[in-house]
Amino acid sequence: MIARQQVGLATCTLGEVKNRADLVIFWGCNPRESHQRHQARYSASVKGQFIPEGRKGRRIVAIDVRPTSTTAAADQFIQVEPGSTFETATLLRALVAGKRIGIEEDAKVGGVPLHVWRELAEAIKAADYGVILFGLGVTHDRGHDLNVEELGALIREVNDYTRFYGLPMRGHGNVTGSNQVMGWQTGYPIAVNFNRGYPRYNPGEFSVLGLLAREEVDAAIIIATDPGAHLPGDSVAALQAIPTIYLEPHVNTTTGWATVVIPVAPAGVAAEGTFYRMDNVPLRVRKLVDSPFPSDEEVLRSIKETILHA
Amino acid sequence: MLRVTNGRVHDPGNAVAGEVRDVWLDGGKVVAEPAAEPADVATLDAAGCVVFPGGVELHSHVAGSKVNAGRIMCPEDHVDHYRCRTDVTRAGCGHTVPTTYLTGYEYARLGYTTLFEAAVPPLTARHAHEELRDIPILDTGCYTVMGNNHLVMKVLSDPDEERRAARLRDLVAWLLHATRAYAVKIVNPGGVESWKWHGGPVDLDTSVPPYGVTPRRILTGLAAAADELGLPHPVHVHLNHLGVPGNVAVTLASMQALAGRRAHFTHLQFHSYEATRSGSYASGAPAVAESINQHPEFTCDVGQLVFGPATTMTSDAPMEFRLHHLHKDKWANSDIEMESGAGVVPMRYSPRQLVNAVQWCVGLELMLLIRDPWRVFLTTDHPNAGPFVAYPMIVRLLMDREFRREWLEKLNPRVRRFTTLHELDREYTLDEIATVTRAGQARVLGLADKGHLGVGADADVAVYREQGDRERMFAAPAWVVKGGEVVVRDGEVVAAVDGRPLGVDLGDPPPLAADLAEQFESYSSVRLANYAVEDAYVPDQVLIPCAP
Amino acid sequence: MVVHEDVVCIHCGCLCDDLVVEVEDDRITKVKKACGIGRNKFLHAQSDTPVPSIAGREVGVGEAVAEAARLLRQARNPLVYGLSSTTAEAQAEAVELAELLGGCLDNVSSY
Amino acid sequence: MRTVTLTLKAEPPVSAEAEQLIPDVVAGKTAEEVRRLPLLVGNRRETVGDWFDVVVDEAEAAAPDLLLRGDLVRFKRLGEGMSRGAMVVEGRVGFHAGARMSGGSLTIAGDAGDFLGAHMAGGRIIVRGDAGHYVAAAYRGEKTGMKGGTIVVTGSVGQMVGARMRRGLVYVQGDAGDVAGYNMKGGTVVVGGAPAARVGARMVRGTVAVLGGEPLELLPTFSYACTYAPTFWRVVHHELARVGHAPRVGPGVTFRRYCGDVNEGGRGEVLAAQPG
Repeated sequence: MIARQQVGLATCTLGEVKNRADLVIFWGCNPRESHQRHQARYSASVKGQFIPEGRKGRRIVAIDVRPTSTTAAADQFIQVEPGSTFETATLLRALVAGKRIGIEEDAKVGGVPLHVWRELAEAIKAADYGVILFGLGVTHDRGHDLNVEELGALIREVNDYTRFYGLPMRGHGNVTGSNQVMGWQTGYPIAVNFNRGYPRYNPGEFSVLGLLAREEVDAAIIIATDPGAHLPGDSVAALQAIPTIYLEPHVNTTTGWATVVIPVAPAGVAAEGTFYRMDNVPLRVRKLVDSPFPSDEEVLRSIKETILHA
Repeated sequence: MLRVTNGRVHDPGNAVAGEVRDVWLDGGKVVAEPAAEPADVATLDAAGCVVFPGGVELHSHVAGSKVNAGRIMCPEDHVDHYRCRTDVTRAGCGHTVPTTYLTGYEYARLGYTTLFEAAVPPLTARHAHEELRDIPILDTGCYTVMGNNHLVMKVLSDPDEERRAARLRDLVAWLLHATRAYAVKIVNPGGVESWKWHGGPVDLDTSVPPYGVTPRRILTGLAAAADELGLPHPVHVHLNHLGVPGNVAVTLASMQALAGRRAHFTHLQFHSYEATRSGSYASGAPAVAESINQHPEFTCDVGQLVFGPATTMTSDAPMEFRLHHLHKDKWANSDIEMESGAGVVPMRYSPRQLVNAVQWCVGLELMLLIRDPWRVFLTTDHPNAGPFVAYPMIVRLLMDREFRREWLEKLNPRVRRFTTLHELDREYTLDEIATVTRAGQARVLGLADKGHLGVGADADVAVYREQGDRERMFAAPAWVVKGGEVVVRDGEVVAAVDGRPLGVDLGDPPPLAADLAEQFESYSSVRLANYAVEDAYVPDQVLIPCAP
Repeated sequence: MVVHEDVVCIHCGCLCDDLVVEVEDDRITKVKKACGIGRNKFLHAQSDTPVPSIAGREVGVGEAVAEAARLLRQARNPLVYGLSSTTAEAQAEAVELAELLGGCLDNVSSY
Repeated sequence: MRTVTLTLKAEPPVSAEAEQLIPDVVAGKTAEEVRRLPLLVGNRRETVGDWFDVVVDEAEAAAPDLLLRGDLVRFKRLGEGMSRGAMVVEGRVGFHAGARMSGGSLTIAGDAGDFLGAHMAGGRIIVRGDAGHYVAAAYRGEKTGMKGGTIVVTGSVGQMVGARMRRGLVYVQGDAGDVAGYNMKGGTVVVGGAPAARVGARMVRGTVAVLGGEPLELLPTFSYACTYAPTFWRVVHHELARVGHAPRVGPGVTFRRYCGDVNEGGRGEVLAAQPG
């Protein structure tokens, strides 16, 4: 998210991956575990309009710090050292553009011999339509958003030779939607502060980890996310020290300690609305059954109205 | 009931040119003057003011995936441009890409009450409607991009002319209905698909993979389909080679190809460049204006350049990639499967830059050389050529040739060699301004109830205090009335009513043809059943009738 | 029994939209085509429901909402956070709530 | 010489924004006027007097125009945008201290938070302690960070010191975190100790001088160029000596020079001081 504010991101929808991608690089992600139908629907075995052979029509490369079922199923597995995403992407940029580099031919980058990266750079340029699908192994590696910024720069520069795109492997249901909605209503996808009555933005300053670490907030309302599963322990401890309101359809560790627990109808099961896919394609999720409880939308509106009329 | 009294009314649609008369509003409509003074009447005393119909914006980028990509990509655009929450308004920020709420307030504060988002790919149409719903005050609609759509190109590849036309008509109706859109948009026909194949820019007769159809066939086919369906608005065309010196050739050739059909050519400024011998920019405005003058079936909007920051965003992905190479700054791109693409690149236009100075002149030349104000409209292709908040300044440029001269002095002096603006003396009248900012747009959009103040028109009115400085005059209306309610007073939003979504009444269009449905199910990443936008996204959509 | 076709899965960012979900007596009984995690998500969607509570004391939803409003209004810098598994419509409400409160707003993609 | 002295009464429960507390604003004001200045504490509009004891008195010539006392770690934007005068904080400060500053001097006797001197255009900041991430950096989305002035941090700094800076001088006497000099367009960052990984990443122009010696964790897009004793270092040394923080490495020292980042044109340099 932050990275695209510096270099932007060249991307495409998943159907383009399916129909056109002849080179797919899974970088720091393991869709076979975390996004189980991704490869079959969009990115590997699926038959596309211009990749009629499906899996055989694509070259699949996996870059990761450890072997996984995704790396095992790839045509090539490049096992890198943790903390080397930035170096690797930097090197690939130079190799793709044919720039002079400052290391010897027998050197390793990210624990991988230079010639392997040279071959990958050539494969990237030779592809007709390549994509990098990147996951937490990139965004949570040393460097965080700078890794994405550097990958973004690589992707951009490869477009001087061929079509080449990057897609983040976004996790939970509608996290993409939260970026979109915040984007059109506040101008910023994350980390917004309204203390002055208008939106201000500064990740690190106004994002959840920093706010909790510095004890800058004195109450919290958490919606449709389990902080126990997402946040580090000291952040959870900081939440436990302040009044915390929790909207959640299921019992979990957080419902055990939150100051106020409000059960809600699960979205896409007992409440309808819009979800955004990882490639920003919006789809309508449905109400299949009734719930005894209101939806998140209804609860939030009630809270808002209670405050407005107080 | 509301009475706007004592104002000089400029209602070109009803041939009212500055006469002092009352305008009566009731039930969201303009009504005839009641026989007896009604008991419950509120009065706006517009003495010393001009009374216009509410403004109509027919080409702007305000909602949807690429606009939001622009917002998210450019926090630096928002930092110094913000509005706090008030009792009646939401907070917001952004200059060239404001948030949805701020977009609505800022348009309303200029006297606009109707707004169209100009380019929506079907796959992300829900997103566009979600944002349009969050644009307050204005009635809104959007256009569906079709010029690189696989189903469209597949149908057009049919050698049987009659079958091709019939199938395309059905497909266009189905796509418009599925996306709940208002009009057919064509963006760089064939050029976006070509880019996905590493192809270069396409000319009118370039065969575009994978279906081998030409931009000519895409243009003429879709224009005919729009005509035959009787859509209220004709095809809305962004031509090939946007922004490239020498593109006047493809512009004129495309007009030739469409001659005899209704067509709207958008942001024509970007398509009216001659090439100098060194390959740089010179004005092609006289030739393009002449072509528009000769073809009463054509309309256009100008896409006037505004000096300062802009954010370019279009479905014309290859054009954005080219722009990105000018500065090597941020670039966002999104190829959209089977349909389209999108690109976003931030820009800054400078009067000292010869190219920008030429572009600035070309826009004004078009506005001044096209004789019929009913067929040329004021736009900035917001935010591509600049933000819409510059409209009052552009109005002054059109109405005040001294002001134009002052500005010409500030430009790169070499611009005189490449443009004719300094030779043009025409000054727009208030009536002509009312035409190029609302009446003409409403007419070409087929919105019978918009852009005029006759009985039965929507009660959308903008009242401006007469001032010699037309920029100040149009920057802060005394009142803006939307649907009979005062929403702006002295340039500030005082009530944020909800606008209504606008669509076209296609009845129940035939389902997607079996072969196209099969193609869709095979190659789209979503099921056909989940493709069409549901009613929930366009609550109480106002459907404008078609006249096939 | 009602069979819902082409249902959009809510589990991960893939939003697979070809699920078949069978519902009997307002209970989801069968989920086809989903991955293992997605299927579980639907099958367990209606179980393990928490009760509305304030400081561990069971209350009605209305009372919980009132207490939530009171706590948030009192705060000098309340945080609105999460939003990963809910609808855009709910997310929009959360944005307005943060704006109204003059607090902070963040989602799970900031780290 | 008049000095406005503010002494913190109690730490606010959430962070406060104190961009009003600069010599430009308080100069010439009475104590009562200073007390009435607005202070945003979380979402509440309060006043300086709610949180500080305010004294305005005549002081010796060397005294600052504005003196703040107490642990101000919860106060953001101290010294932001100041253009003149001398401001001293006796204690820690929060984020954005001295950001967008264009003149005068800001002295912090304590640690500083992130974005110290971000977008700074002129003047001088001395921190007797550590500073956080993004010292002298650009805010999100912006192309250019610090454009002028001098920043000295006697302790260590976090990541991204000097990120996207164009002109000016930053001297960190201790160590620097990852990506020091990130995407610099010009100016100088001096690291007295050792920088962590990726020093100079995406540098376009400018200099990162490392006094703590090698080895450096350089990116593959940096190449060794030469070993030399640059005159430029004499100028930097002289300037740092002038503000009372002469580096222990002398003005005539030799450096190994590495050029990069070749992905951005390769006109930046990372210098590593040689022992002896």
